[in-house]
Amino acid sequence: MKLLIVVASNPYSHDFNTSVKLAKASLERNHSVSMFFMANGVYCLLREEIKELSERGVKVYYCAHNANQRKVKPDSWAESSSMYGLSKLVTESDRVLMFD
Amino acid sequence: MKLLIVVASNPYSHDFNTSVKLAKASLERNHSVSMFFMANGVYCLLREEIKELSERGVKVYYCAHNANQRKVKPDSWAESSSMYGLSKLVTESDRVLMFD
Amino acid sequence: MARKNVVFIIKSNPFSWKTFEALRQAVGASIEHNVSVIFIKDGVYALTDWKPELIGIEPIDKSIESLGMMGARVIAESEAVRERGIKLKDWGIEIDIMDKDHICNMTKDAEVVITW
Amino acid sequence: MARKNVVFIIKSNPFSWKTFEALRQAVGASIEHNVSVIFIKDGVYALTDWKPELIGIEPIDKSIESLGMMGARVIAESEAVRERGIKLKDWGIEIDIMDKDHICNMTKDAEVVITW
Amino acid sequence: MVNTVWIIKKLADFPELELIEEDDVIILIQDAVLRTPSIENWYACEEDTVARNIKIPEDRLVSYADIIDLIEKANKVVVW
Amino acid sequence: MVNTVWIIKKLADFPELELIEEDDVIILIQDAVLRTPSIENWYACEEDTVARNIKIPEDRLVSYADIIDLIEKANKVVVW
Repeated sequence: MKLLIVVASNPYSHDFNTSVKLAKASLERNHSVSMFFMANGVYCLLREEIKELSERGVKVYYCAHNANQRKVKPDSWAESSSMYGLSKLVTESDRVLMFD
Repeated sequence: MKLLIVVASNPYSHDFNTSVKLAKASLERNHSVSMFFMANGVYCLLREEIKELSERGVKVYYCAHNANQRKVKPDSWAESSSMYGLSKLVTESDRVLMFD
Repeated sequence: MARKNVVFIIKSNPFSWKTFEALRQAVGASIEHNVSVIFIKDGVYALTDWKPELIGIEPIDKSIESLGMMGARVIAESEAVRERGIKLKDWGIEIDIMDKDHICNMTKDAEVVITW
Repeated sequence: MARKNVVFIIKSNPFSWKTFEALRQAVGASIEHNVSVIFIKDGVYALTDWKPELIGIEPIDKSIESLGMMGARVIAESEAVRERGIKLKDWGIEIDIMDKDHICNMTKDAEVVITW
Repeated sequence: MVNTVWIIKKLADFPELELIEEDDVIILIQDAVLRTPSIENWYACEEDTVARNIKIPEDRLVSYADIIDLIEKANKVVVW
Repeated sequence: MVNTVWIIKKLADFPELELIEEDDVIILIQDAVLRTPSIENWYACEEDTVARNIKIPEDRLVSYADIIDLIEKANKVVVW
Protein backbone atom coordinates (compact mmCIF):
# COMPACT_ATOMS: atom_id res chain seq x y z
CA MET A 1 0.00 0.00 0.00
CA LYS A 2 1.15 3.52 -0.77
CA LEU A 3 0.26 5.68 2.20
CA LEU A 4 0.30 9.46 2.22
CA ILE A 5 0.22 11.28 5.57
CA VAL A 6 -0.41 15.03 5.37
CA VAL A 7 0.48 16.96 8.53
CA ALA A 8 -0.70 20.54 9.09
CA SER A 9 -0.43 20.42 12.91
CA ASN A 10 2.41 21.75 14.98
CA PRO A 11 5.13 19.44 16.32
CA TYR A 12 3.98 19.58 19.96
CA SER A 13 0.54 18.17 19.26
CA HIS A 14 -1.19 14.81 19.49
CA ASP A 15 -1.31 14.80 15.68
CA PHE A 16 2.48 14.83 15.56
CA ASN A 17 2.66 11.78 17.81
CA THR A 18 -0.08 9.95 15.88
CA SER A 19 1.43 10.58 12.46
CA VAL A 20 4.93 9.55 13.53
CA LYS A 21 3.62 6.31 15.08
CA LEU A 22 1.45 5.49 12.05
CA ALA A 23 4.37 6.13 9.70
CA LYS A 24 6.60 3.78 11.75
CA ALA A 25 3.96 1.06 11.82
CA SER A 26 3.54 1.36 8.04
CA LEU A 27 7.28 0.99 7.48
CA GLU A 28 7.26 -2.13 9.63
CA ARG A 29 4.51 -3.55 7.39
CA ASN A 30 6.68 -2.69 4.36
CA HIS A 31 4.28 -0.13 2.98
CA SER A 32 5.57 2.82 1.02
CA VAL A 33 5.08 5.97 3.10
CA SER A 34 5.14 9.62 2.07
CA MET A 35 4.66 12.48 4.50
CA PHE A 36 3.73 15.97 3.40
CA PHE A 37 4.15 18.90 5.81
CA MET A 38 2.21 22.10 5.31
CA ALA A 39 0.91 25.10 7.31
CA ASN A 40 2.08 24.82 10.95
CA GLY A 41 3.19 21.30 10.05
CA VAL A 42 6.36 22.68 8.49
CA TYR A 43 7.69 23.28 12.01
CA CYS A 44 7.73 19.47 12.36
CA LEU A 45 10.67 19.39 9.94
CA LEU A 46 12.78 20.73 12.80
CA ARG A 47 12.19 17.58 14.87
CA GLU A 48 14.55 14.63 14.93
CA GLU A 49 11.71 12.11 14.68
CA ILE A 50 10.96 13.20 11.11
CA LYS A 51 14.61 13.06 10.11
CA GLU A 52 14.75 9.51 11.49
CA LEU A 53 11.65 8.52 9.54
CA SER A 54 13.27 9.92 6.42
CA GLU A 55 16.39 7.82 7.10
CA ARG A 56 14.20 4.75 7.46
CA GLY A 57 12.62 5.29 4.06
CA VAL A 58 9.74 7.71 4.49
CA LYS A 59 9.65 10.22 1.65
CA VAL A 60 9.32 13.64 3.25
CA TYR A 61 7.85 16.61 1.34
CA TYR A 62 6.86 20.07 2.42
CA CYS A 63 5.06 23.10 1.07
CA ALA A 64 7.85 25.53 0.16
CA HIS A 65 5.47 28.48 0.43
CA ASN A 66 4.52 27.63 4.03
CA ALA A 67 8.14 26.93 5.01
CA ASN A 68 9.28 30.21 3.54
CA GLN A 69 6.44 32.11 5.22
CA ARG A 70 7.36 30.56 8.59
CA LYS A 71 11.12 31.02 8.06
CA VAL A 72 11.74 27.30 8.40
CA LYS A 73 14.77 26.09 6.44
CA PRO A 74 14.41 22.32 6.01
CA ASP A 75 17.42 20.05 5.61
CA SER A 76 18.09 18.32 2.33
CA TRP A 77 16.42 15.07 3.38
CA ALA A 78 13.09 16.91 2.99
CA GLU A 79 11.92 17.67 -0.54
CA SER A 80 10.52 21.06 -1.46
CA SER A 81 7.07 20.81 -2.99
CA SER A 82 3.78 22.68 -3.45
CA MET A 83 0.03 22.22 -3.32
CA TYR A 84 0.22 20.90 -6.88
CA GLY A 85 2.94 18.48 -5.77
CA LEU A 86 0.63 17.34 -2.99
CA SER A 87 -2.11 16.78 -5.56
CA LYS A 88 0.20 14.48 -7.52
CA LEU A 89 1.02 12.56 -4.35
CA VAL A 90 -2.73 12.10 -3.82
CA THR A 91 -2.91 10.62 -7.31
CA GLU A 92 -0.18 8.10 -6.59
CA SER A 93 -1.35 7.13 -3.10
CA ASP A 94 -3.74 4.35 -2.14
CA ARG A 95 -4.77 6.01 1.11
CA VAL A 96 -4.51 9.58 2.37
CA LEU A 97 -4.45 10.55 6.06
CA MET A 98 -4.93 14.21 6.85
CA PHE A 99 -3.89 15.53 10.27
CA ASP A 100 -4.65 19.14 11.09
CA MET B 1 0.07 50.46 33.79
CA LYS B 2 2.66 47.72 33.38
CA LEU B 3 1.15 45.05 31.18
CA LEU B 4 2.58 41.57 30.69
CA ILE B 5 1.32 39.46 27.77
CA VAL B 6 2.37 35.81 27.83
CA VAL B 7 1.98 33.98 24.52
CA ALA B 8 2.13 30.19 24.27
CA SER B 9 0.15 29.94 21.02
CA ASN B 10 1.58 29.52 17.56
CA PRO B 11 1.97 32.50 15.22
CA TYR B 12 -0.87 31.52 12.86
CA SER B 13 -3.55 31.61 15.53
CA HIS B 14 -6.21 34.04 16.72
CA ASP B 15 -4.16 34.45 19.90
CA PHE B 16 -1.27 35.85 17.88
CA ASN B 17 -3.54 38.46 16.31
CA THR B 18 -5.17 39.35 19.63
CA SER B 19 -1.90 39.73 21.52
CA VAL B 20 -0.28 41.86 18.82
CA LYS B 21 -3.33 44.17 18.66
CA LEU B 22 -3.54 44.47 22.46
CA ALA B 23 0.17 45.27 22.67
CA LYS B 24 -0.20 48.01 20.03
CA ALA B 25 -3.21 49.52 21.78
CA SER B 26 -1.29 49.56 25.07
CA LEU B 27 1.65 51.34 23.50
CA GLU B 28 -0.73 53.96 22.12
CA ARG B 29 -2.03 54.48 25.66
CA ASN B 30 1.60 54.89 26.84
CA HIS B 31 1.53 51.80 29.00
CA SER B 32 4.68 49.80 29.53
CA VAL B 33 4.33 46.47 27.72
CA SER B 34 6.30 43.24 28.08
CA MET B 35 5.66 40.13 26.00
CA PHE B 36 6.88 36.71 27.03
CA PHE B 37 6.93 33.90 24.45
CA MET B 38 6.99 30.28 25.56
CA ALA B 39 6.02 26.81 24.28
CA ASN B 40 4.75 27.07 20.67
CA GLY B 41 4.74 30.81 21.21
CA VAL B 42 8.49 30.92 20.56
CA TYR B 43 7.71 30.44 16.84
CA CYS B 44 6.14 33.92 17.01
CA LEU B 45 9.64 35.36 17.36
CA LEU B 46 10.11 34.59 13.67
CA ARG B 47 7.33 37.02 12.68
CA GLU B 48 7.95 40.62 11.66
CA GLU B 49 5.04 41.89 13.76
CA ILE B 50 6.90 41.05 16.98
CA LYS B 51 10.11 42.65 15.78
CA GLU B 52 8.12 45.80 15.00
CA LEU B 53 6.55 45.80 18.45
CA SER B 54 10.01 45.49 19.93
CA GLU B 55 11.16 48.50 17.87
CA ARG B 56 8.19 50.46 19.16
CA GLY B 57 9.13 49.77 22.78
CA VAL B 58 7.65 46.43 23.76
CA LYS B 59 10.11 44.43 25.84
CA VAL B 60 10.24 40.96 24.29
CA TYR B 61 11.33 37.93 26.32
CA TYR B 62 11.28 34.22 25.58
CA CYS B 63 11.84 30.94 27.33
CA ALA B 64 15.31 29.84 26.22
CA HIS B 65 14.51 26.21 26.96
CA ASN B 66 11.47 26.21 24.64
CA ALA B 67 13.33 28.08 21.90
CA ASN B 68 16.22 25.67 22.07
CA GLN B 69 13.89 22.66 22.06
CA ARG B 70 12.10 24.03 18.96
CA LYS B 71 15.35 25.05 17.24
CA VAL B 72 14.24 28.68 17.07
CA LYS B 73 17.13 31.17 17.14
CA PRO B 74 15.69 34.55 18.13
CA ASP B 75 17.29 37.80 17.04
CA SER B 76 19.00 40.06 19.58
CA TRP B 77 15.93 42.29 20.04
CA ALA B 78 14.39 39.41 22.00
CA GLU B 79 15.80 38.68 25.45
CA SER B 80 16.54 35.14 26.57
CA SER B 81 14.75 34.28 29.80
CA SER B 82 13.27 31.40 31.79
CA MET B 83 10.25 30.41 33.84
CA TYR B 84 11.90 32.11 36.81
CA GLY B 85 12.38 35.22 34.69
CA LEU B 86 8.68 35.07 33.84
CA SER B 87 7.89 34.88 37.53
CA LYS B 88 9.85 38.08 38.14
CA LEU B 89 7.94 39.78 35.31
CA VAL B 90 4.70 38.74 37.03
CA THR B 91 5.98 40.47 40.18
CA GLU B 92 6.66 43.72 38.36
CA SER B 93 3.47 43.75 36.25
CA ASP B 94 0.13 45.31 37.14
CA ARG B 95 -1.83 43.00 34.84
CA VAL B 96 -1.02 39.65 33.24
CA LEU B 97 -2.68 38.34 30.07
CA MET B 98 -2.10 34.70 29.24
CA PHE B 99 -2.76 33.45 25.69
CA ASP B 100 -2.43 29.73 25.00
CA MET C 1 -2.68 9.12 -13.96
CA ALA C 2 -6.07 8.41 -12.50
CA ARG C 3 -8.30 11.36 -11.81
CA LYS C 4 -9.87 10.89 -8.40
CA ASN C 5 -13.00 12.15 -6.70
CA VAL C 6 -11.58 14.19 -3.84
CA VAL C 7 -13.87 15.71 -1.21
CA PHE C 8 -12.62 18.42 1.14
CA ILE C 9 -14.71 18.99 4.25
CA ILE C 10 -14.37 22.22 6.20
CA LYS C 11 -16.24 21.69 9.43
CA SER C 12 -14.77 24.12 11.97
CA ASN C 13 -12.43 27.11 12.43
CA PRO C 14 -14.09 29.06 9.59
CA PHE C 15 -12.24 32.32 10.32
CA SER C 16 -8.76 30.87 10.49
CA TRP C 17 -5.59 30.08 8.61
CA LYS C 18 -6.87 26.49 8.55
CA THR C 19 -9.64 27.44 6.13
CA PHE C 20 -7.14 29.37 4.04
CA GLU C 21 -4.79 26.38 3.85
CA ALA C 22 -7.62 23.93 3.18
CA LEU C 23 -8.74 25.99 0.18
CA ARG C 24 -5.19 26.31 -1.12
CA GLN C 25 -4.94 22.54 -0.90
CA ALA C 26 -8.25 22.14 -2.75
CA VAL C 27 -7.14 24.48 -5.53
CA GLY C 28 -3.95 22.48 -5.97
CA ALA C 29 -5.93 19.25 -6.10
CA SER C 30 -8.46 20.59 -8.60
CA ILE C 31 -5.81 20.70 -11.32
CA GLU C 32 -5.94 16.94 -11.73
CA HIS C 33 -8.82 15.71 -9.61
CA ASN C 34 -12.59 16.08 -9.44
CA VAL C 35 -12.75 18.26 -6.38
CA SER C 36 -15.70 19.16 -4.17
CA VAL C 37 -15.22 21.49 -1.23
CA ILE C 38 -17.99 21.04 1.32
CA PHE C 39 -18.59 23.47 4.18
CA ILE C 40 -20.54 21.94 7.07
CA LYS C 41 -21.39 22.94 10.65
CA ASP C 42 -19.50 26.10 11.74
CA GLY C 43 -17.47 25.76 8.55
CA VAL C 44 -20.27 27.52 6.62
CA TYR C 45 -19.33 30.81 8.26
CA ALA C 46 -16.29 30.86 5.96
CA LEU C 47 -18.66 31.48 3.01
CA THR C 48 -20.18 34.63 4.53
CA ASP C 49 -18.84 38.11 3.84
CA TRP C 50 -16.11 38.07 6.51
CA LYS C 51 -12.93 40.15 6.52
CA PRO C 52 -9.86 37.94 7.04
CA GLU C 53 -7.39 40.81 6.69
CA LEU C 54 -8.84 42.44 9.84
CA ILE C 55 -7.66 39.47 11.90
CA GLY C 56 -4.32 38.94 10.19
CA ILE C 57 -5.38 36.19 7.79
CA GLU C 58 -5.00 36.18 4.01
CA PRO C 59 -8.23 36.52 2.00
CA ILE C 60 -9.72 33.37 0.51
CA ASP C 61 -11.41 35.06 -2.48
CA LYS C 62 -8.75 34.08 -4.99
CA SER C 63 -8.84 30.45 -3.88
CA ILE C 64 -12.62 30.25 -4.22
CA GLU C 65 -12.45 31.96 -7.61
CA SER C 66 -9.78 29.48 -8.72
CA LEU C 67 -11.95 26.58 -7.59
CA GLY C 68 -14.69 27.93 -9.85
CA MET C 69 -12.32 28.26 -12.80
CA MET C 70 -11.00 24.73 -12.31
CA GLY C 71 -14.53 23.33 -12.32
CA ALA C 72 -14.46 22.29 -8.68
CA ARG C 73 -17.76 22.32 -6.80
CA VAL C 74 -18.24 24.44 -3.71
CA ILE C 75 -21.02 23.26 -1.43
CA ALA C 76 -22.60 24.57 1.77
CA GLU C 77 -24.69 22.43 4.11
CA SER C 78 -28.22 23.81 4.03
CA GLU C 79 -29.02 22.87 7.65
CA ALA C 80 -25.87 24.58 8.91
CA VAL C 81 -26.65 27.76 6.96
CA ARG C 82 -30.26 27.82 8.15
CA GLU C 83 -29.50 27.09 11.83
CA ARG C 84 -27.01 29.94 11.95
CA GLY C 85 -29.29 32.34 10.10
CA ILE C 86 -26.44 33.50 7.88
CA LYS C 87 -26.29 34.89 4.36
CA LEU C 88 -23.63 33.63 2.00
CA LYS C 89 -21.49 36.14 0.15
CA ASP C 90 -21.56 36.32 -3.66
CA TRP C 91 -18.16 34.79 -4.41
CA GLY C 92 -18.54 35.12 -8.16
CA ILE C 93 -18.97 31.37 -8.52
CA GLU C 94 -21.88 29.09 -7.89
CA ILE C 95 -22.21 27.79 -4.32
CA ASP C 96 -24.44 24.74 -4.11
CA ILE C 97 -26.65 24.54 -1.05
CA MET C 98 -27.05 20.89 -0.25
CA ASP C 99 -28.73 18.98 2.57
CA LYS C 100 -26.94 16.60 4.90
CA ASP C 101 -28.18 13.47 3.08
CA HIS C 102 -26.66 14.57 -0.20
CA ILE C 103 -23.42 15.54 1.52
CA CYS C 104 -23.30 12.09 3.13
CA ASN C 105 -23.71 10.45 -0.25
CA MET C 106 -20.98 12.59 -1.80
CA THR C 107 -18.66 11.68 1.05
CA LYS C 108 -19.46 8.00 0.63
CA ASP C 109 -18.80 8.14 -3.11
CA ALA C 110 -15.51 10.01 -2.78
CA GLU C 111 -12.22 8.17 -3.23
CA VAL C 112 -10.33 10.58 -1.01
CA VAL C 113 -11.82 12.60 1.86
CA ILE C 114 -9.77 15.35 3.47
CA THR C 115 -11.25 17.02 6.54
CA TRP C 116 -10.26 20.30 8.17
CA MET D 1 9.29 42.76 45.69
CA ALA D 2 5.71 41.93 46.45
CA ARG D 3 4.79 38.31 46.77
CA LYS D 4 1.53 37.76 44.91
CA ASN D 5 -1.26 35.21 45.12
CA VAL D 6 -1.05 33.52 41.73
CA VAL D 7 -3.64 30.94 40.67
CA PHE D 8 -3.01 28.65 37.72
CA ILE D 9 -6.10 26.97 36.27
CA ILE D 10 -5.74 23.90 34.09
CA LYS D 11 -9.13 23.30 32.53
CA SER D 12 -8.56 21.31 29.35
CA ASN D 13 -5.98 19.37 27.31
CA PRO D 14 -4.87 17.31 30.34
CA PHE D 15 -2.70 14.92 28.31
CA SER D 16 -0.77 17.52 26.39
CA TRP D 17 2.34 19.64 26.25
CA LYS D 18 0.09 22.48 27.45
CA THR D 19 -0.25 20.87 30.87
CA PHE D 20 3.48 20.27 30.95
CA GLU D 21 4.21 23.92 30.16
CA ALA D 22 1.57 25.21 32.59
CA LEU D 23 3.20 23.25 35.41
CA ARG D 24 6.68 24.43 34.47
CA GLN D 25 5.32 27.96 34.59
CA ALA D 26 3.76 27.33 38.01
CA VAL D 27 7.02 25.93 39.39
CA GLY D 28 8.88 29.02 38.21
CA ALA D 29 6.29 31.27 39.81
CA SER D 30 6.31 29.38 43.11
CA ILE D 31 9.84 30.59 43.85
CA GLU D 32 8.57 34.04 44.69
CA HIS D 33 4.79 33.87 44.74
CA ASN D 34 2.05 32.08 46.67
CA VAL D 35 1.03 29.64 43.98
CA SER D 36 -2.06 27.46 43.70
CA VAL D 37 -2.48 25.13 40.75
CA ILE D 38 -6.13 24.21 40.27
CA PHE D 39 -7.27 21.42 37.96
CA ILE D 40 -10.91 21.76 36.87
CA LYS D 41 -13.15 20.09 34.26
CA ASP D 42 -11.20 17.75 31.95
CA GLY D 43 -8.03 19.19 33.45
CA VAL D 44 -8.36 16.79 36.40
CA TYR D 45 -7.36 13.89 34.13
CA ALA D 46 -3.81 15.27 34.32
CA LEU D 47 -3.68 14.16 37.97
CA THR D 48 -4.50 10.52 37.20
CA ASP D 49 -1.82 7.89 36.62
CA TRP D 50 -1.32 8.62 32.90
CA LYS D 51 1.81 7.90 30.86
CA PRO D 52 2.97 11.02 28.98
CA GLU D 53 6.07 9.34 27.56
CA LEU D 54 3.84 6.92 25.59
CA ILE D 55 2.46 9.84 23.59
CA GLY D 56 5.68 11.77 23.19
CA ILE D 57 5.22 14.19 26.08
CA GLU D 58 7.61 14.81 28.95
CA PRO D 59 6.48 13.52 32.37
CA ILE D 60 5.03 16.04 34.81
CA ASP D 61 6.09 14.22 38.00
CA LYS D 62 9.10 16.42 38.70
CA SER D 63 7.05 19.59 38.27
CA ILE D 64 4.37 18.41 40.68
CA GLU D 65 7.03 17.29 43.15
CA SER D 66 8.71 20.71 42.89
CA LEU D 67 5.40 22.44 43.51
CA GLY D 68 5.15 20.45 46.73
CA MET D 69 8.67 21.37 47.78
CA MET D 70 8.05 25.05 47.07
CA GLY D 71 4.93 25.02 49.22
CA ALA D 72 2.53 25.57 46.32
CA ARG D 73 -0.94 24.08 46.64
CA VAL D 74 -2.22 21.58 44.11
CA ILE D 75 -6.00 21.36 43.94
CA ALA D 76 -8.48 19.19 42.05
CA GLU D 77 -12.14 20.12 41.54
CA SER D 78 -14.19 17.53 43.43
CA GLU D 79 -17.15 17.67 41.01
CA ALA D 80 -14.89 17.11 38.00
CA VAL D 81 -13.19 14.13 39.67
CA ARG D 82 -16.51 12.58 40.69
CA GLU D 83 -18.28 13.10 37.35
CA ARG D 84 -15.43 11.38 35.51
CA GLY D 85 -15.18 8.55 38.02
CA ILE D 86 -11.40 8.82 38.09
CA LYS D 87 -8.82 8.01 40.72
CA LEU D 88 -5.99 10.46 41.33
CA LYS D 89 -2.43 9.15 41.35
CA ASP D 90 -0.29 9.42 44.48
CA TRP D 91 2.09 12.18 43.39
CA GLY D 92 4.02 12.19 46.65
CA ILE D 93 2.50 15.52 47.63
CA GLU D 94 -0.86 16.45 49.01
CA ILE D 95 -3.58 17.10 46.43
CA ASP D 96 -6.49 19.05 47.89
CA ILE D 97 -9.90 18.04 46.63
CA MET D 98 -12.03 21.15 46.63
CA ASP D 99 -15.55 21.95 45.48
CA LYS D 100 -16.43 24.55 42.87
CA ASP D 101 -17.48 27.16 45.41
CA HIS D 102 -14.12 27.10 47.14
CA ILE D 103 -12.32 27.22 43.82
CA CYS D 104 -14.41 30.26 42.84
CA ASN D 105 -13.44 32.00 46.04
CA MET D 106 -9.75 31.24 45.52
CA THR D 107 -9.95 32.61 41.99
CA LYS D 108 -11.69 35.75 43.22
CA ASP D 109 -9.06 36.31 45.91
CA ALA D 110 -6.11 35.78 43.55
CA GLU D 111 -4.11 38.75 42.32
CA VAL D 112 -3.05 36.98 39.15
CA VAL D 113 -5.00 34.21 37.39
CA ILE D 114 -3.37 32.25 34.59
CA THR D 115 -5.56 29.79 32.69
CA TRP D 116 -4.51 26.96 30.39
CA MET E 1 -15.40 50.15 39.77
CA VAL E 2 -14.76 47.03 37.76
CA ASN E 3 -13.66 44.02 39.73
CA THR E 4 -12.48 41.46 37.18
CA VAL E 5 -12.37 41.69 33.40
CA TRP E 6 -13.00 38.28 31.83
CA ILE E 7 -11.67 37.93 28.32
CA ILE E 8 -13.52 35.04 26.68
CA LYS E 9 -12.11 33.34 23.60
CA LYS E 10 -14.61 30.52 23.01
CA LEU E 11 -18.18 30.24 24.18
CA ALA E 12 -17.88 26.57 25.03
CA ASP E 13 -15.18 27.70 27.44
CA PHE E 14 -17.45 30.15 29.20
CA PRO E 15 -16.45 30.42 32.87
CA GLU E 16 -18.85 28.95 35.35
CA LEU E 17 -21.45 31.59 36.13
CA GLU E 18 -20.60 31.40 39.80
CA LEU E 19 -17.17 32.83 38.95
CA ILE E 20 -18.65 36.04 37.61
CA GLU E 21 -19.62 38.76 40.07
CA GLU E 22 -21.94 41.70 39.60
CA ASP E 23 -19.18 44.24 39.11
CA ASP E 24 -17.26 42.03 36.68
CA VAL E 25 -17.11 42.70 32.96
CA ILE E 26 -16.98 40.17 30.16
CA ILE E 27 -15.27 40.88 26.85
CA LEU E 28 -15.85 38.47 24.00
CA ILE E 29 -12.96 38.13 21.58
CA GLN E 30 -12.09 35.85 18.64
CA ASP E 31 -14.77 33.22 17.84
CA ALA E 32 -16.57 33.90 21.13
CA VAL E 33 -18.31 36.82 19.37
CA LEU E 34 -20.41 34.26 17.46
CA ARG E 35 -22.78 33.75 20.37
CA THR E 36 -23.73 36.37 22.94
CA PRO E 37 -24.00 35.63 26.64
CA SER E 38 -27.15 35.80 28.76
CA ILE E 39 -25.61 38.00 31.44
CA GLU E 40 -25.57 41.76 31.79
CA ASN E 41 -22.07 43.32 31.63
CA TRP E 42 -20.61 42.16 28.37
CA TYR E 43 -18.82 43.70 25.43
CA ALA E 44 -17.41 42.30 22.23
CA CYS E 45 -14.13 43.15 20.51
CA GLU E 46 -15.22 45.33 17.59
CA GLU E 47 -12.52 44.20 15.18
CA ASP E 48 -13.17 40.51 15.85
CA THR E 49 -16.92 41.12 15.41
CA VAL E 50 -16.63 43.10 12.18
CA ALA E 51 -14.08 40.62 10.79
CA ARG E 52 -16.64 37.84 11.27
CA ASN E 53 -19.52 39.94 9.91
CA ILE E 54 -21.54 39.37 13.08
CA LYS E 55 -24.31 41.77 14.07
CA ILE E 56 -23.85 43.05 17.61
CA PRO E 57 -25.39 46.30 18.93
CA GLU E 58 -23.00 49.24 18.56
CA ASP E 59 -22.99 50.03 22.29
CA ARG E 60 -21.62 46.54 23.02
CA LEU E 61 -18.59 46.93 20.75
CA VAL E 62 -15.21 47.90 22.15
CA SER E 63 -11.96 48.78 20.41
CA TYR E 64 -8.63 47.35 21.52
CA ALA E 65 -7.92 50.71 23.20
CA ASP E 66 -11.23 50.37 25.09
CA ILE E 67 -10.25 46.87 26.16
CA ILE E 68 -6.93 48.14 27.49
CA ASP E 69 -8.76 50.92 29.37
CA LEU E 70 -11.17 48.39 30.90
CA ILE E 71 -8.24 46.21 31.94
CA GLU E 72 -6.51 49.21 33.50
CA LYS E 73 -9.60 50.21 35.48
CA ALA E 74 -10.25 46.69 36.76
CA ASN E 75 -8.59 44.99 39.69
CA LYS E 76 -7.67 41.96 37.66
CA VAL E 77 -7.94 40.45 34.21
CA VAL E 78 -8.47 36.79 33.37
CA VAL E 79 -8.22 35.37 29.87
CA TRP E 80 -10.49 32.34 30.00
CA MET F 1 -14.89 -6.23 3.79
CA VAL F 2 -14.46 -2.86 5.45
CA ASN F 3 -15.87 0.08 3.58
CA THR F 4 -14.52 3.17 5.33
CA VAL F 5 -12.24 3.46 8.34
CA TRP F 6 -13.10 6.56 10.38
CA ILE F 7 -10.29 7.81 12.58
CA ILE F 8 -11.81 9.96 15.29
CA LYS F 9 -9.68 12.42 17.24
CA LYS F 10 -12.25 14.16 19.46
CA LEU F 11 -15.64 12.94 20.54
CA ALA F 12 -17.28 16.32 20.06
CA ASP F 13 -16.20 15.99 16.46
CA PHE F 14 -17.95 12.66 16.00
CA PRO F 15 -19.15 12.35 12.40
CA GLU F 16 -22.87 12.53 11.90
CA LEU F 17 -24.25 9.06 12.40
CA GLU F 18 -25.77 9.11 8.92
CA LEU F 19 -22.22 9.16 7.53
CA ILE F 20 -21.36 5.81 9.08
CA GLU F 21 -22.43 2.66 7.28
CA GLU F 22 -22.79 -0.86 8.61
CA ASP F 23 -19.52 -2.12 7.17
CA ASP F 24 -17.57 0.94 8.35
CA VAL F 25 -15.12 0.81 11.25
CA ILE F 26 -14.42 3.54 13.77
CA ILE F 27 -11.03 3.91 15.43
CA LEU F 28 -10.76 6.27 18.39
CA ILE F 29 -7.38 7.94 18.81
CA GLN F 30 -5.96 10.72 21.00
CA ASP F 31 -8.47 12.22 23.46
CA ALA F 32 -11.39 10.54 21.68
CA VAL F 33 -10.60 7.41 23.75
CA LEU F 34 -12.03 9.21 26.80
CA ARG F 35 -15.62 8.47 25.82
CA THR F 36 -16.77 5.39 23.94
CA PRO F 37 -19.32 5.54 21.13
CA SER F 38 -22.77 3.97 21.13
CA ILE F 39 -22.33 2.19 17.81
CA GLU F 40 -21.09 -1.31 17.04
CA ASN F 41 -17.84 -1.43 15.05
CA TRP F 42 -15.37 0.57 17.04
CA TYR F 43 -11.82 0.18 18.25
CA ALA F 44 -9.50 2.38 20.25
CA CYS F 45 -5.80 3.02 19.73
CA GLU F 46 -4.15 0.94 22.46
CA GLU F 47 -1.22 3.28 23.07
CA ASP F 48 -3.45 6.35 23.32
CA THR F 49 -5.75 4.45 25.71
CA VAL F 50 -2.99 3.13 27.96
CA ALA F 51 -1.26 6.52 27.97
CA ARG F 52 -4.46 8.06 29.34
CA ASN F 53 -5.03 5.23 31.83
CA ILE F 54 -8.50 4.64 30.42
CA LYS F 55 -10.22 1.27 30.85
CA ILE F 56 -11.39 -0.14 27.54
CA PRO F 57 -12.07 -3.89 26.95
CA GLU F 58 -9.00 -5.68 25.56
CA ASP F 59 -10.81 -6.81 22.40
CA ARG F 60 -11.48 -3.19 21.45
CA LEU F 61 -7.82 -2.15 21.57
CA VAL F 62 -5.73 -1.97 18.41
CA SER F 63 -2.03 -1.35 17.92
CA TYR F 64 -0.72 1.08 15.32
CA ALA F 65 0.10 -1.96 13.15
CA ASP F 66 -3.52 -3.11 13.48
CA ILE F 67 -4.70 0.36 12.48
CA ILE F 68 -2.51 0.26 9.38
CA ASP F 69 -3.88 -3.19 8.54
CA LEU F 70 -7.46 -1.95 8.92
CA ILE F 71 -6.69 1.02 6.70
CA GLU F 72 -5.17 -1.28 4.08
CA LYS F 73 -8.19 -3.60 4.07
CA ALA F 74 -10.69 -0.74 3.79
CA ASN F 75 -11.73 1.10 0.67
CA LYS F 76 -11.07 4.45 2.21
CA VAL F 77 -9.88 6.15 5.35
CA VAL F 78 -11.18 9.42 6.78
CA VAL F 79 -9.56 11.25 9.69
CA TRP F 80 -12.43 13.16 11.23
